[in-house]
Parts: sequence; C-alpha cells; structure tokens
Amino acid sequence: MDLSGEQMRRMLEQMMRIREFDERAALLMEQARVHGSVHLYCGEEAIAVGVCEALRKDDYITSTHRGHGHLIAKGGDPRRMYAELFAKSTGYNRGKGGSMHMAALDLGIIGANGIVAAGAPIALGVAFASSYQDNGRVTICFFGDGATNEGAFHEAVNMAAILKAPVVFVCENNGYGEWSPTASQTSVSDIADRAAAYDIPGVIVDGMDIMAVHEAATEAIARARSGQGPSLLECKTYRFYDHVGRDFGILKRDEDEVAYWRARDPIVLWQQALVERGLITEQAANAMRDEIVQEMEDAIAWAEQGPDPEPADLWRDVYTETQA
Amino acid sequence: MDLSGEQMRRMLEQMMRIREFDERAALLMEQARVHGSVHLYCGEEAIAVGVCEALRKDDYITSTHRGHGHLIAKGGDPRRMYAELFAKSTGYNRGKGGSMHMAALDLGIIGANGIVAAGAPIALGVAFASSYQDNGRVTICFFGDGATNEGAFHEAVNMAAILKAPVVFVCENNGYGEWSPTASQTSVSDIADRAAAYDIPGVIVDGMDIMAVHEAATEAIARARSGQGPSLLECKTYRFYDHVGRDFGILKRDEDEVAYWRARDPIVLWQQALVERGLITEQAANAMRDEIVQEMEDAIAWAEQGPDPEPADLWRDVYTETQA
Amino acid sequence: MTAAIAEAVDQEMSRDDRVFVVGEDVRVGGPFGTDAGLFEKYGGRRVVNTAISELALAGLGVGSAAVGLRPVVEIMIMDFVAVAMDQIVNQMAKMKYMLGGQAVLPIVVTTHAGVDSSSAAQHSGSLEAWFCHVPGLKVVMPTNAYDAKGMMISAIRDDNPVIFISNKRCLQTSCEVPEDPFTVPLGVAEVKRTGSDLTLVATGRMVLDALEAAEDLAVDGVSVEVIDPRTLSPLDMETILTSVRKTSRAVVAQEAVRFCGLGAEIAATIADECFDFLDAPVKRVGAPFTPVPFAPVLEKDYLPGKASIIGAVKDIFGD
Amino acid sequence: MTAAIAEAVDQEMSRDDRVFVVGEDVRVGGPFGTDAGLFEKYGGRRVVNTAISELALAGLGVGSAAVGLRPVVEIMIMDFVAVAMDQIVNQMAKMKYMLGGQAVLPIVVTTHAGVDSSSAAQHSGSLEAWFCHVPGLKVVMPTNAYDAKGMMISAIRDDNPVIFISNKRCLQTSCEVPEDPFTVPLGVAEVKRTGSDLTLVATGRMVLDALEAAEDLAVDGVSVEVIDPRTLSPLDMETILTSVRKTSRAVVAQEAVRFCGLGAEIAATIADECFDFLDAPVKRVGAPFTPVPFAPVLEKDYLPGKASIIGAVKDIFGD
Ligand SMILES: Cc1ncc(C[n+]2csc(CCOP(=O)(O)OP(=O)(O)O)c2C)c(N)n1
Ligand SMILES: Cc1ncc(C[n+]2csc(CCOP(=O)(O)OP(=O)(O)O)c2C)c(N)n1
Ligand SMILES: [Mg+2]
Ligand SMILES: [Mg+2]
Repeated sequence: MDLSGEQMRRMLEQMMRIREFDERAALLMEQARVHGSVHLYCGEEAIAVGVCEALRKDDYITSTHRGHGHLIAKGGDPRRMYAELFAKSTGYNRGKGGSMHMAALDLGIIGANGIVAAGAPIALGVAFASSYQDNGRVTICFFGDGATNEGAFHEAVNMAAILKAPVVFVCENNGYGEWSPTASQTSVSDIADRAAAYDIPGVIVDGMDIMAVHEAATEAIARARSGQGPSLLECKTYRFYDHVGRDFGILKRDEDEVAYWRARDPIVLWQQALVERGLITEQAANAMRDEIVQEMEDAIAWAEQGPDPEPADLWRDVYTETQA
Repeated sequence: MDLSGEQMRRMLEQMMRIREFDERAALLMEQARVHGSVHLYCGEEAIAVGVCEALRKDDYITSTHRGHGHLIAKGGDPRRMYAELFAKSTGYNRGKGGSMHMAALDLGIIGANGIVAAGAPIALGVAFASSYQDNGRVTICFFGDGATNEGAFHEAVNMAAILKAPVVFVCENNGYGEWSPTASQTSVSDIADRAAAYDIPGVIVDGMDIMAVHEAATEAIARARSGQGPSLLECKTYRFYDHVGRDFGILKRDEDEVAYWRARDPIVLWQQALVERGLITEQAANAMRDEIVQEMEDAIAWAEQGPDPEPADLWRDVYTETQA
Repeated sequence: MTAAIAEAVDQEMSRDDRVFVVGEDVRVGGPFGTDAGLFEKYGGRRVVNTAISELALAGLGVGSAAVGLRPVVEIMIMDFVAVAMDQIVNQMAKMKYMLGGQAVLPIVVTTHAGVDSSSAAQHSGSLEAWFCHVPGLKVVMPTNAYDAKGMMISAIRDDNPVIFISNKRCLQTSCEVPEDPFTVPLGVAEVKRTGSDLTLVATGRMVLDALEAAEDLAVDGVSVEVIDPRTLSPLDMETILTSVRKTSRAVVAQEAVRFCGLGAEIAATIADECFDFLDAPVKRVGAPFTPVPFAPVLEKDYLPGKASIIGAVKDIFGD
Repeated sequence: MTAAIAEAVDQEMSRDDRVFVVGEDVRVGGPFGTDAGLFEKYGGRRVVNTAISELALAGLGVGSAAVGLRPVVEIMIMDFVAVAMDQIVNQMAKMKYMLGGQAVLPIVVTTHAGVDSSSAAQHSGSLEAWFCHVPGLKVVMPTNAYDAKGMMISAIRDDNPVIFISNKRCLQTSCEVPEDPFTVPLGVAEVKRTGSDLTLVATGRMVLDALEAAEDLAVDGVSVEVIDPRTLSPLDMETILTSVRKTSRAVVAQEAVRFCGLGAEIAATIADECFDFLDAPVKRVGAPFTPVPFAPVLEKDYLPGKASIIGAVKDIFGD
C-alpha cells in the first residue's frame, strides 16, 4: 500500500475524531442533555476509518445502531451529528431520527439502523442500483457479529453473491451482542467462515490494526468495483464500553479481557506506528487531538443551541408529494 | 451397513408406495377430483425413505410443500392422506389443511408447510424439546435447495448448532425452486458448503442412491442422538415432474437433463440392486408394485367416499379449550 | 386483469429506464402471469429473477429506491409478506420520516391476496389492514382490469412506497382496457353504482359481490349505492361520507377477517362523522375469526359474498 | 410491573417443569428486567439465552410447544416482531386449525411496546392490531402490576398462543401485588372506575391517562366510567356494551396509530350494537398517522394522553 504521509495522518485524525465525538456523546447522554440511547464506537475506530479511507467519495455505506464512527469516517459533520443527538432541526435527520437512524444521503451514508442486520438487504439494494446504473460505485455494509445470525444477513449476502452486486460486507466482531458473548450466539468463531456459504471470499483481519483493515478493504473494494461481486471482511475488535453508553451496569466483563483489548487501542497503536515511521511527533499528535477536542466542544455548543423542530414537523415527510 | 433383506425390500416397497401415491395424486388433481395444489415427490423417493428408515418410531420429522413422500416414509397412511386431498373429515387434518399442511403428530410427523423454509425453525423447536425432555429423540428437517436462501433456514441452523439440538437438516437439492434453476438462486453449487457457516458437518450424497442416503443419514442421526448436534445432509436429486402437478406448462426443461435423471430413477436403481443381490426377483418386485397399486386404488376409493367436514367444523380448533 | 397489470408495468418500463421488476419467478411471468412477456422484452437486467428471499427482496427495493431507481418488487402471495415485514414496515415505510425527509422511495410492492380454490391457510390471506395501520405506506387494491392498469401506472409514478394488492379472484376477471397508458389516481374512491337507500362500501373481490347484491336488492326495491375505495390508504372517506349523508345507511364489506380489519375503520368513521344522518347502525361483512380452511365445503362458508352482503342489508331494513 | 412479571414467570416455572424462557439476553434478566433472577435460579436449561434471531426464536416456541413444552418466548421490542411474523402468524396461530386440531400450542410471546423517551421510529411501536386481526392468537396487554402478574400466570397456563404485550411506560408503574400466585382471567375486561355519563375504553398506557382524565372531568361534573379490556383478543365487548348502554356515550383511546387500530373495531362495534342507546358519536383517540419521531418536542405531541382524551370527551359534550 503506498499511502502518503498525509493520508496516514488523516487516518489518525479521523480515528481521534470518532473517539472524541463518542466520548462526549456518552457524557452528554449521562448528563441527559441528548436523547435516546447512544451506542459507542470506541475501540472500533480502525474499522470505519480503515475501510472508508479506501472508498471514493461517491461510494455508499450502510451502518448500524453503533453508527457514529461510520458516519464520521464517511465524511459526516460532527456538528450536524451532535445536533441530531440533541434532537435539533439542524441535525442530519432534523431531529426526527436520533442516533440510531442518522443518515446523510448526499454523502452516500444511507443510514444507521435500529433493526439488527436490516442494513444488509438495504446495502444489497444500493449496490444493485450501482450495477444497474453502471456508475462504478461500491457499497460498504457495516454490521456486528450478532447481526450475522439474523436471516436478513443471510438472504442479502446470498442475493448479492448471485447478482454480483458491488458490495463489501464488513463485520465488526467485537465479541458481544448486547450483554451476551458472541460464542453464546454464533456457531462459528470466525464470522469469515460464513463466506463459504455464499462462495465469496472471507477474510479475517485484526480490527485494531488500521493498515490491515485498510489493505483488506482496498482489495475487497477493488474486487467489487470490477464486477467480481461481494466479499466478507471480518474485523476482530472490541467494544471498549458497554452496549449502551459507557456503563449500563448489566454486564461485568472479565478484567483481563478488557485490559488485553485496551492495550491494543487502535488509535494508540496507529499513533505509535506513525511516530516510529517519523510521520508525526508525539507533540504534533497531541496538538491534533487538542484541535479535535476543540472542534467537538465547538460542535456541541453549536448543536445544543440549534432550534428545536417546529410542531408542524411532526406531520412532515411521512409522504413525498409526487410531481407526476 | 447391515440391513436385513427384509428391510431392504421394505425400502423398495416404501419408495414404490410414494411413487404410486403421487402418480395418482397428480391424476386426481388433473381430474379435479382432489383440491388445491399437489407438489409431487416423484424422483426423490430415495431421500425420504433412506432417511426415515434410519429413524426410530418416536423420532420426528418436519416436511415441506412437497411432503407426501415424507409422510409415507414416516409411516403415514395413504388412505388418510388421500382423504385429506379429497378434503374429507377422515383426512389427517380433517380436510382443513390439504396437501401443504398434512401432519400426523402421533406419528412424529410435525407437518408439511406452505411457507418455504418455515419447517426449519419448527424443527429446531421440536429438537430443542427432545434435549430438554432428554428423551433421546431425533428430528429430521426436510427442505429444498431453494429453502436454504430463506433467512429462516439460516437462523434455525445456527441456533440448532449453538444449542446442540438433535436435528438433522436434510436438503433435497432437486435443481429447481419452482421454475427457476438452483444456480440462479443459490450462490453455492453444493448446499453442503453452507454447513461451514455453522461449524457443523456438511455431507453430499447421491439422492438417487437409497443406500448412500441411508448410510449418511444413519451417521448424522447417531451424531444428533448422542448429543453432538446437528448436521447438514445434501441429497442431489431431481424433480421428475413440474413444480405443481405433472405439467404446469410454464417451464420447458432441457430434454437431455430430464433423460439423464430419469435414467437414474431411484426405484429402478434400487430394484436392480436388490435383484442383483438376489434379494428380490423381477417378478416379486412387480407383484409388490401391483399390490401397492391395488392398495392405492383401495385407498382412493375409501378416501373419496369419506364424509365431508360438517359446517360447524369451520369454527372448530381455532383455539384449545384450556382446562386450568 | 392479469394482462392489464403486465401491460401497465411494460409501458412504465419502456417510459422510464429506472423502473425494474424483481421477484421470484418473474422470469417466467410470475405465478399469476402479471409479469408475462417482460423478461422476453427487457431481459435479466430489468426483470430480475431472484432467490426465495422475500426479506432481501424488499430490502433490495428499499436500497435501490433510496439511490434513484423505481423498483417493482413482487411478493408472490400475500401471506408471504410475513417474512418481509421488517423491510416493508420498519425500513420502507419509516425511512423518509426517520431521515428527516432525505429519502424518496418510489417502490411498488405487488402481491396477490385472497381465498381461491382451496389454497388453505397459508396462501389465502388478505392482510391489507396490517399495511393500512402503517404510516408511510400507500395501499391499493384495484378490483377490475381498468383500475388495475391505471393504478399500477400511478403506483409506479408515485414517489412513495405503494403496496399493490391484487385479489386473486379479481385477477381472473376482465373488462375493456385502453391500450394506451392512462392513470387512475391513488386516493380516490369510485362510486361503482349509484343508489339512494344504502351505501355499500366494498373492497377487493367484495366489490363484484356487492354489485351483484345491489342488482338483487334492486329487485326487492332497495336502491344501493356501491363504493369501491380502490386505494385503502390514504382512504377517500369524503366520497364515502358524502354518500352516507345521502343514503343514511351503510354496510361495509371486505374479504379479510372482519375483526380488526379495514372495515372497522370505515364503519367507525362513518358512525362518527355521519352520526346525525344514520337511520340504522353500520353493518360490517367480513371473514369469520378462523384461519382459512382447505375443504371447499368450508371455504364456501368461510368466504363472505353476495349472500352475506344481502343478509347485512336486510338486517338494516329489518327483514 | 417489571418485578410482577418476573415473579409470575418464576412461580410458573417452579410449578411446571415444562415452562421455560427463551430469548435474547434473558440471561441477564432481559432488557427491561422482566426475567430478573430467573437464570440464577433455573440455569441455562430453562432460561435459554439465544442469538439475535427472532424468527428462529418464535419457531423454537412453535416446535417445542407442539411436542409438549410450554415456552415463554421473548421478543425484546415490539417493532422487532416484524422479523418474526411468519412463525407467529403463519405457523403458531394457524397450526392447530390447519392440522384439524392435532396441535396444542401453549406459547407465550412476550414483548415490550410503546413510546418511551426518544426511542424513535423503530423502538416505539404498538402493533397489537396486527395480532388482533389474526385468528388463533390471544392478545393481552395488562396495564398494572397486579394484572400483569395474574395475566402472565393465566397466559402461561393457557393452552393457546398468547401475545403478551407490556407497554414500556406501564412497566415503570407499581402497585400492591400479592406474593402468592393468582390468576387474572384472559378475555375479561375490568371496569377501572365507574361512572354514569360516558364510557372511556382505554388500552395500555392510555388506561392511566384515562383515569387521570376521569378525575379532571369529575371536577367539571362529568362522570366517566373507565374500562380496561386487558385482553384485546378475545375482546370482552359485553362489558363495554353494558357500560355504554348505561352511559350512552363512549370514547376509545389507544396509544397505537389511530387509523386501522383496535380502537376502530371497538368503536365500530359500540356504534353498531348500541345504536339505539348512543346520545353522541363514539370518538377515538390514538397516535397520528406518522412514524414515531425522535425529538422530545415532537414525541410529546405525537403521544396521545390525558389532554387528547379530555379533548375527545369535551367534543362529545359539545364544549
Ligand atoms: C431485530 C433486532 N433484534 C434485537 C435488537 C436489539 N439489539 C440492538 S443491538 C443488539 C446487539 C447487536 O450485536 P452486534 O450485531 O454484534 O452489534 P454490536 O452491538 O456488538 O456492535 C441487539 C440484540 C434489535 N435492535 N433488532
Ligand atoms: C416464503 C415463501 N416464498 C415463496 C413460496 C412459493 N414457493 C413454493 S415452493 C417454492 C420453491 C421451493 O423450492 P425448493 O425449496 O427448492 O423446494 P422444491 O419445490 O424444489 O422441492 C416457492 C418459491 C412459498 N411457499 N413461501
Ligand atoms: Mg457485536
Ligand atoms: Mg428445489
């Protein structure tokens, strides 16, 4: 992979942006300043960024309930994202969707989803449209390990394989679905093994290593773009926090397990790698983070002061007025 | 496998019984004497019989829209089956289900099903109950190649694998789903490959060879019975007739393809094998068939003269009266 | 009306390249022939024959519509929607709203409903009430070939998800249908017969039974006005209420299970809005509270029709 | 009422070894705590924590019940039933009938419904009307801890599939509940408050709002009788009709989308059966015809409650 230093720094920056966004989102939820449930992406940043940095601007992604990272990685504006959490009309969904439904169609972000695995059939459809329109675009379908046990996942991957739809199925295997370990739900230990059921490539990568993710994603995306059909990319990762927010208080995880994964923080690892390669200094990295922190504080301030939806918005956008 | 000559002859007889049953069912449908759609099992007899002969009497099966063969193989009475097709109150379902819902719970036949793949989650449940009750029973889930593209199939197999439920998933890969070739629907050419997605054994057998089916089924059943969990058994077979009835007139299949499979008629093959082994003579086999033909004619005559349901039956059996 | 539907889809496909058909066995024209000839004319790119995966099918509709296509998704038999409900209800219907208006989802989901020659409990359903209860969907159920063609064209041109339900026994009927494309607007009921003594609101196959019942009742001196809503959601209550204000009596007939069906909504609204006009209670006709039986002798009793409609009308007039 | 539900399930599990619980995250007590303590007491054999596979879950219920067990199947949030509809509607509900009576299916499907603190469009649904439209199912929606415990015990002992719906905001309420097992019969409505001027039929969380509304209205001199059907199918219309024959006026309130909801069935039946008793049209209260919005300011307007109930009552009395 020949990535420029600039791009590699940008990848660090994007991961930091996601981390800082979500740490603050958690806090805002604890303070009851934002609404609804917030599922944090902390720990999984290398996946969204590693994958999305391999995309074209006009490519598409579908996301999950744990979607903030995907949105930011695909170019989502933290201000409008926070505004959505604050349920403001300046939010991406004008305050009508919240965390679990955030979308930005103009950025190719088809949306988070509150139904586990529901993004997969939608991603199939988006990718089908790209081959139909022959526009060379690729769709990334992000989903969790738990989602692979839903029928929707299975049907979508089979149909995508048959139609050779340009989609890459990216599994974020973080070891849990809500408060249940993956092993108690999923009959394979490697989700990638499920690719065999569709005769498509199944690849496992270290989801804490952004370069590994990026390289595998680049290959799968190229494959999809050239008409060879879907792939399944499994990224082994870890949910640093609880299922919802930072500590919901239901699940006590093994301390050693948490420590093991914390030590493999993808942001720390990548920052070290860049420092070692002389592409950034500790100091510059800290400055980068400080700037992002400031960006987030500004975004929150902007977002919180935005206007609430109008009462009439309740009735808006149920249907589209058709111009025949 | 040490099967007695008696059992081997019985397997021939059961296959003939299914064939003769369904040939007549088709005719009755063409004559509009029976009601609803009839999906013929002709060509696939070695599967139902090969599998069911490996079962205990108290084991269970779930079936499909193409279910007559499964019922007969598990001990269903052709008289009550025909009566059901004639919509008589002497039918297994008292005339309220018809071909696609035929069941005989007292024989462990949980039922045909009008929804593709819906038998799989039900089989999971039945098998789960057997481990819960620790009664040593095994459940066979029959389904078609097309059914493996439904989410229900996927969810059921994964959950069965996790729960180590004593169930064997038996796929009848007959090359088509309705009027579409399997290759146009299913992204793998061997359904058995899908076993990898659940970390369970996946075995391919020649579905026209009853011994091959029987041996593989015996092994999978033993595995299930001993608590080692489910297997996926793919039987390569062919639908001698159309999707519904003998010739629905929608699909013209390649003549060579039809001839190839017709030449592999499982009943002819097995009869030859028995003759070669000296376990039956041509003459005895013909006599056996003649007797079955007579049995079917008698069954039809009995069934057709049965009483219709009473008008009050419309309202019966919507709910169970609970004796608290 | 089978051919009328195929013709409508054909004409829209030739008019607009974004329109495509996707479903099981659409290659051979679909199980009822409503896609006849399309594959031969447009090929596999635009007539997409898929696996037996209704949930993925519906999702393919959602995703492809979200980025600019106009899918016509076929779910063979209405009972099978049960496996596709999430994509239809939680995604298709809600997406525009949840996204604050970002999405435009011009999708037609076609399906075939109703009791027909011993299809039994899993192939005879009429589930329109489920979809009517879901904001974001339009639900149409044309009852003759003319309406079917005009409404299919409208449905394809509509920028919203439309559930297009063909009653199986209606499919077998035919009538004069212009060859050229034309539209029948969605959301507009039709008075199929005028009358002065009673308003008979019927949906699906019950429209034909209602018209026959009206003939018979005319002989008995009862003048019945028959209204076919055609679009079930949004429902054109105005046409119905106007009629009831004139006739002072109403019967509502549907093939679906009576309890909690669309007929309840129509009857409740009539009873509310025409309270001061009604000379008699609004009566409802619908299927009994049982699954659909297989035996023809039971199916016949199960199915509401002319006799049950006449019974309800006579109830009102106190015979 | 969370604890009351867990207690009921616990008591039935200890009474009958055939009863078991299966669902997602039931090991940790379920997302709302309605399974709290069960895993610790009964272990993984009888408290079965599964994959995220609602369709298989429901099927596990059907199959295990068909051969003698009594499953309690949990579907976390009511909107998620959309992925399990086939097993619930096409299998569970119809199996007994299709099989000519062979099957006995004592299954409880529990789920949590309704709007609650910005859960938005995919986690706030009230879909009871879908299930009420399906013969073969019983549908219950208790609204206080006492009823919840008694009805859960009845549901588990019932030999039919029962959809047990807990409104999420009702779950947060509590009241005196006897520790010993007791039953509240299914199919029996309860008059929660007696009155003489108007019958207010309310379901789910609306029962609490209705009682508050009745208090307020009493101050204005309107005496309101509040009825909670508790079981939605089979629906105890007799209790409702008896009340309306006395009061001559009725309002029906539900949290679900008003259009095509259960309220329509109740209103239509009242209007029909009490035609000669009614002094005013039956009014209905329900959610507007939109998906559930996220923003609290919109959610507040979306949700029917005391104010909309009082509004409907005042409509009737013409203020
Ligand atoms: C159909 C459906 N079932 C259940 C849920 C509740 N739920 C939300 S997230 C989640 C766990 C998902 O696990 P996984 O796919 O591994 O994603 P992760 O949260 O680990 O990122 C569950 C069960 C849901 N939203 N939708
Ligand atoms: C959910 C659902 N979708 C579609 C159908 C219509 N249908 C009935 S049989 C069938 C083909 C099934 O193919 P396969 O599983 O291979 O079984 P086969 O008929 O070949 O034995 C289809 C599509 C159905 N009954 N249920
Ligand atoms: Mg996970
Ligand atoms: Mg097949």
